[in-house]
Amino acid sequence: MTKLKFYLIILLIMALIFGYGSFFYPHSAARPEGISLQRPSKEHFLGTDDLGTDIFAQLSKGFFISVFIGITTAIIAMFLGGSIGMVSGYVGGKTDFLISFVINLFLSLPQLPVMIVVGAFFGQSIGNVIAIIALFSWAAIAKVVRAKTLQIKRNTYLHLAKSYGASFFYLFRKHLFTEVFPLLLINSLTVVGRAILQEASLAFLGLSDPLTRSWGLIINKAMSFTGIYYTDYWQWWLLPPVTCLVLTIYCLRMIAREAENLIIGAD
Amino acid sequence: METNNLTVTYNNGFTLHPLSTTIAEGEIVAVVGESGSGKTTLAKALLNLLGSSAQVSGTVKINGHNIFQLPAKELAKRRSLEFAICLQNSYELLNPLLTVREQICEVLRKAYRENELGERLAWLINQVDLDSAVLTKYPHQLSGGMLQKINIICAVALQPGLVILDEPTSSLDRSSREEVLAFIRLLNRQAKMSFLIVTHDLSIAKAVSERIYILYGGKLVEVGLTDEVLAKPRHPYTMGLINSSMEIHPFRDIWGIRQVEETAEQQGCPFYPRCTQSLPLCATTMPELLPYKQEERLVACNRGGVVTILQGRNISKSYGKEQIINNLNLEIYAAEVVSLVGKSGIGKTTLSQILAGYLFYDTGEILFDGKPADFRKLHRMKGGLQMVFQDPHSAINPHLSVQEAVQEPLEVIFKKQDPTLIQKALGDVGLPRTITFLRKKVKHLSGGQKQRLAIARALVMEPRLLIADEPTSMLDASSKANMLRLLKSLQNEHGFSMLMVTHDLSSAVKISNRIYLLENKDELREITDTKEIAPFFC
Amino acid sequence: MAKNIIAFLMLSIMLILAACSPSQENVASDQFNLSTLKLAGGTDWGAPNPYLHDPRGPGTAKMKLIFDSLLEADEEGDIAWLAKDWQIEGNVYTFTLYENARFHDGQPLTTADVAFTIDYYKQFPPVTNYLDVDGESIVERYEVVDDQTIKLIVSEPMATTLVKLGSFVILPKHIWENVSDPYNYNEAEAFIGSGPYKFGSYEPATGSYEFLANGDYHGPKPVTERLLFVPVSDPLLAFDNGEIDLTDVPIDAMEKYKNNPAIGMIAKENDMGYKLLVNMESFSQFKDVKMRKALYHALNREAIVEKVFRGSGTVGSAGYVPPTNYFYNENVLKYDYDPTAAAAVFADQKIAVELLISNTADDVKVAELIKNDLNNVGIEIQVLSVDTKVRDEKVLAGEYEFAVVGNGGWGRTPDYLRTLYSSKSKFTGSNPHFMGPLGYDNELITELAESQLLELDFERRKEILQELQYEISKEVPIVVLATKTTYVMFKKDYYDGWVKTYDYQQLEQNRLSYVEKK
Amino acid sequence: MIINNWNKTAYHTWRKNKQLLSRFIIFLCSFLVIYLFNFFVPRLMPGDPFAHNTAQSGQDMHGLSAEELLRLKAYYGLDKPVREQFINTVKGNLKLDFGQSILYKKSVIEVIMSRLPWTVYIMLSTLLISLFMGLFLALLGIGKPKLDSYILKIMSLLAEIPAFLIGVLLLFLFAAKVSWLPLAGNLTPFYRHTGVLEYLFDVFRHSLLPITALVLNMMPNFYFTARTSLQTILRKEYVFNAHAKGLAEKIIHYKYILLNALFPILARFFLSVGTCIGGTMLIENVFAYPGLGKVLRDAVMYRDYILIQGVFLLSTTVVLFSSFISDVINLYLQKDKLR
Repeated sequence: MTKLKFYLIILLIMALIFGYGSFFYPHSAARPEGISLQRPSKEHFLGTDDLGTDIFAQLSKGFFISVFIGITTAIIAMFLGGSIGMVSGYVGGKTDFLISFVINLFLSLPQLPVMIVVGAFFGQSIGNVIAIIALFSWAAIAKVVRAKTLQIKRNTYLHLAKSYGASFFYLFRKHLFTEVFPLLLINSLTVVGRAILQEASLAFLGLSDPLTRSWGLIINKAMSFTGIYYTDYWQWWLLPPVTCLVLTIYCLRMIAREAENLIIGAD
Repeated sequence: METNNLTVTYNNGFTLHPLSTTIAEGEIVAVVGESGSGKTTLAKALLNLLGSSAQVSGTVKINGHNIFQLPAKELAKRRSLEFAICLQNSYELLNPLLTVREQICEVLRKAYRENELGERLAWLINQVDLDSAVLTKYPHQLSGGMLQKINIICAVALQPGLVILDEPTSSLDRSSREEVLAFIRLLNRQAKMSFLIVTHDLSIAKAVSERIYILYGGKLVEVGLTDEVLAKPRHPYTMGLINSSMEIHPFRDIWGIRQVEETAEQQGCPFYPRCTQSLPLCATTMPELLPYKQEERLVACNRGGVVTILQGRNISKSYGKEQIINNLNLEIYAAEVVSLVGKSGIGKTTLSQILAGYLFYDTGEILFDGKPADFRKLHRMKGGLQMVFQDPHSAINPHLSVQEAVQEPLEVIFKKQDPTLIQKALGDVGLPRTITFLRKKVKHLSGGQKQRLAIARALVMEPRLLIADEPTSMLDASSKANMLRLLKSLQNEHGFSMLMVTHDLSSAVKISNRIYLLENKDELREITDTKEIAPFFC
Repeated sequence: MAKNIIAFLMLSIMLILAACSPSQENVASDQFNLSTLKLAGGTDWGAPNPYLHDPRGPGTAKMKLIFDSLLEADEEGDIAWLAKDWQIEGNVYTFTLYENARFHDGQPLTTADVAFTIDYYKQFPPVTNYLDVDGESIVERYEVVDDQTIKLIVSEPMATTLVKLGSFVILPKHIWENVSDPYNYNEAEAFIGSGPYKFGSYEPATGSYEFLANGDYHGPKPVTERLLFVPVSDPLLAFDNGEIDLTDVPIDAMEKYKNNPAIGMIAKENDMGYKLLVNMESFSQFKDVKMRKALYHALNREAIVEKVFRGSGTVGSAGYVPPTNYFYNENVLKYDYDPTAAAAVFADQKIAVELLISNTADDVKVAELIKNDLNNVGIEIQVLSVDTKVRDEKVLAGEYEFAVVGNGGWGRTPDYLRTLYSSKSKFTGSNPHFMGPLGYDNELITELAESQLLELDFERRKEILQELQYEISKEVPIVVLATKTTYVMFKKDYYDGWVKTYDYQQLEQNRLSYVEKK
Repeated sequence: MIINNWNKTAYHTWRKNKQLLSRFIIFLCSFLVIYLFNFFVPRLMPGDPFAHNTAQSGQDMHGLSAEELLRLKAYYGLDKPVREQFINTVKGNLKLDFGQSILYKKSVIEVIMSRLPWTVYIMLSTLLISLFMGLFLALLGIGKPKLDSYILKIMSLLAEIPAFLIGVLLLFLFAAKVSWLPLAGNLTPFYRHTGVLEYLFDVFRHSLLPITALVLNMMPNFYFTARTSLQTILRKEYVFNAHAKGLAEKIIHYKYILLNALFPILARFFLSVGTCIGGTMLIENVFAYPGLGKVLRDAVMYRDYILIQGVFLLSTTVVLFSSFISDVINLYLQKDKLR
């Protein structure tokens, strides 16, 4: 339990720091006031980017946007993938056939062009971004959950419970949930990381306003700055967002792993 | 094989207490015990297979090498060659992705060259009557029984000196079980292979083993020749185990050893909580495995084994000139039901009343708990001796209320009435415990109720020996069955011994552990094997 | 089990370290100054022949290394190349070729080849067809005087006619006369030209090209025996590693190279620029010039140069043509950054606009600055960033309110003023030089823009263009934001013969950079 | 007693074939839908291949006149109504003619065939090395809990680092410092290789960086699968039984532990072909490696519909086929649970 708290605390600290950054920090994340590409100083904690906008402010605003996008996408993908996977694994027969056909379809869809097409037609909003990323992530989760449900279904205790006339919801709550949930949790968490990064590429494809301050965008802008590696700008423009990103996702993954151990106990 | 105080302690607290034994070459030993008694742990520990989950100490020498000092490679080389184990059967004992042939040949290759494999393999599989088509199959395609046979073949393939079989027959049907046992006997005779067979089924031990180890709670409680131990168990647990094994007593109503909820960990004899002849001493001291009298037997019990509660030596009695019983001998051990049967009028009641101390005897000697019986004290003490008479009507004063009748002995001896004891006694015998019933006069009770009341009165004194004279003769068939069941359950529950006099052999067989037949006034013998009893039934 | 895996790994690492890289020996070649000259390649610009090369700059330049045209241009103006000299009388252009001009297979190059090429281009138009204006060839007919001289009679002489006649490349008649489908013809003969370099090899997958020096070339001697275009992951790293000899240098990395004596730098001044297009059909209030001037005042264009171009470039001239251009008119009107004046104009208008931009990095930065500036003066901006292709299509179709467009070619002769501002010529082509102001027409500007094309006299044409710029700076139909200067660096001691032309900034696409200077 | 087992196994094989058949039908239907999808998605993408990309500085263009546009469209068959285009494409594809690429002015097959070997080389070696390393690290961790948790932490950290970052980091940290390590391309340009060995070695040297980047990206999830499946196998009784039989350590490792752990890992191997395609394309662009990734990026940039169709058809078929194989392996794997 202590390990779980440890990672939660890290996330909390980050949220506090970035909370300060978004509300109390004097510089705005949108307007470029400072001199461009300034070194981190007392005034600008993490220096400024090429347009002169303060990076720490951008990171703070980005934290909430990116984490929001990442987690909502993961939750949608988790529910969608989880329920579809479980139903198809549990019900079997025709529905299973149909659903695995859809899963296969989504797994092999080429992501890039579809995103461009959707970007061109649906216009800009965070909702679209989340919808598209979730669209491509639920299938992988569904496949894993379906395989697991099939495995569980073979146990006699399920047939027994069924013979007592247990409804699907009872079975779900009592038998399926404990075994499927940790698997679902871990797979959904990988979606968080991917979603944050994909949001950036989607923003560039016109799916969301490229001037927002999500982490993915900051990283993308820093990466596309021609001289980034020859000068030492990368130390305060590229390094912080990447470390924050990797740290956040790593914490989320560890929380999932600890939660898994707690739920099913050390086997 | 030779073990010297082999001890195993698991980190979850279970311990296999120090144990030193030897298995000679060509000897078949059975290890019997309930599940959780540590018999599988013993089997694995003997071959150093316990790995990191347990701390193992002591030495085990096989063919002179202490297998705990052998380097891993050397030990691995000797496995299957000098000693082998066949683990408890499960569907996952064989590699799912290799054919049966491959998995047997794997072992054979340790000693045979490629060209000899086929012939050896053929011999092995038809020993256990398996079709050669099995060889090409994968484990998941075979039934439990067939897997079991294959596992056994793997263990005995290279005819190692010692083979440990863990529950070899558990998932086999009758005919395959016979085949396996025959195969074991064949190997034992032909190849001088010694076997250690771990089982919970006494009939297997009886069928094939020469010596038997009885294991309880990680402690070796009794060791001896199989036939002798089964006939005359010396340790309370062994007796309880044998009494409750259907294979040995096909006709008897089977009662297990009494169950007691788990008590906290204690150092003393593991069997203490369920032992019927336990002393406070047993709770603290761990009994040693000591030889039992002169017999070729070892017993680990603080009281030296099963206690003989009552011993009657050459008792004779005559009314005037007429000799009733002449020079009879009889023994009653602790926590067993003995029946005394015989034609009516042959002197059964007389003998029972003599033994119960209600009738003087001319010559002979009666010992209670090894000491000459002081009947006066025995009738007035708890843990003494009580008697239930044949005719309930005369045994209880009809004018007393139920409560007065039951508490009479307490009132007289201990000068106090203890309503809870009364309630419990009545509850035990299945009589109502309401206030109205307690006040009811005895004369209003039926014959069955009176008899139950008599028993309640006897049990209030928590006797160590209860002698019941024809307790069911006055009862109709259904209350007779209930009475017999009641007596047996009370005996099993409280752990006292009971001598039941009856002329009805069928009820005797149903509930008693041993039966004495009084053929005539000077001939009293014990009927043991079922053949004699059978004619009375079929 | 794990032990023998580790052993295997150690073995493979040893293998790598043991082998040293097969470095190319850089032996100096006796005949030419350099043995190899390496430039950044990596993109596949098509096979270097008139029918297969990619229409954009690098593709055409590679083709022109192998195929010669009649004329070429240097810093001052047009110079002789295949044609020794040329006369113009009315609509008759006479060219006399060098006698010793030869194709790579030894065949002499004569006016017969020139004639054949003109006819062949009529039948099969090449990828960049200089001879074509609005669908038909500008050469009405030609007269072959003798092997060296040929008269080309033009239907309507214009200022650009000489450059066009001088630019089309000559095909060897003896090869192409029996080629029926030039678009799929890529045998070895298809790459026989008469230029200073012969075709070496072309690897489309890696976008690498190899050109070999043409020993007996009639014109100036090639400078290097092998000219290579090699794939590069990061140009600067490759330059440091010596994999390439010339590369663009980002402004921020300039300090590192500026004071290094061995490194030479040349600027491509203001060759690439950004402009803000206003759709006056849907926003008619911007038809009023006062509103457009207010836009100029509202935008801090100096910040764009500072922050987006990292200080290397100039604020856009209201006359569109950048200051470093040969035809620039200094006294065009200037509009400085005056947000309060602009705010006064827009104060009560409550304008809300969607700004269309492409999703490249610089475009997004420019958009961000513009958004902030216009928000300050009271114009609400919603940025729509789309794929570059989508932006071009929307602008050409007029589906935009404001749009930011950036493109190259501002350093050329400003005929693009005609295709942008003349009501007759704008929107006739598909590239940004045709994206004029939508919903705005001006008689005087259109008349001036069209007349400069027909003006044959160089000086007179320059005056018209400068007057045109002045008129444009008065009317400001397009808000010119800023132009960018990029720098190119090369190893001075290895080779520093890089030259630009009066009309084209890209020195690595200029044939003269690869031949010895007179 | 033996007889009833035979029909039991017959029943199992029948049921397995039925599942196999249904998996195959899913594969076919998905392929058809993907084929349709492949045809329409590029055409739905706004922007047309003949309008030129304008933004790069220094590349001015001569505009294509209107009727030149028409001629080009006719040449590529894009002027006909969409329905007709579809029929022609289907007819063409059946004859394995995938049309002419607009960007490269060559047949799509030719473009793909020239680039495919490089992409396949990168992908296959990455998949194999990641599988090998993942398994090796999982094996290393068995039985040494401290080391195992240490490796687990590193791997989960590595799994989080985005793919493009690994590529760039490798490029700038290693390539800049280690001079003999080539930065880009698949071969030393225009170098006359004397022997085949030297050619192969040159290919190897150039592919070192891209493959390392991809392996660092793919290895974690192989490691996780290998670790879980190894740990379940180790707890199985037949491994204990093998030790009890005194079989040689080598036999136990390979024929008992590895053989049984291999199937779930193989299933994961085929499943991750899909993700690997995405990763390879990214890395090809970072290291200018001439694979299908670069082709696809340019094709999408210039809306070369025909080439996009060809490349996507190939990649989706590969992904579909590999997920089909992984299903088959999973089915085959269930043999020990069919009781």
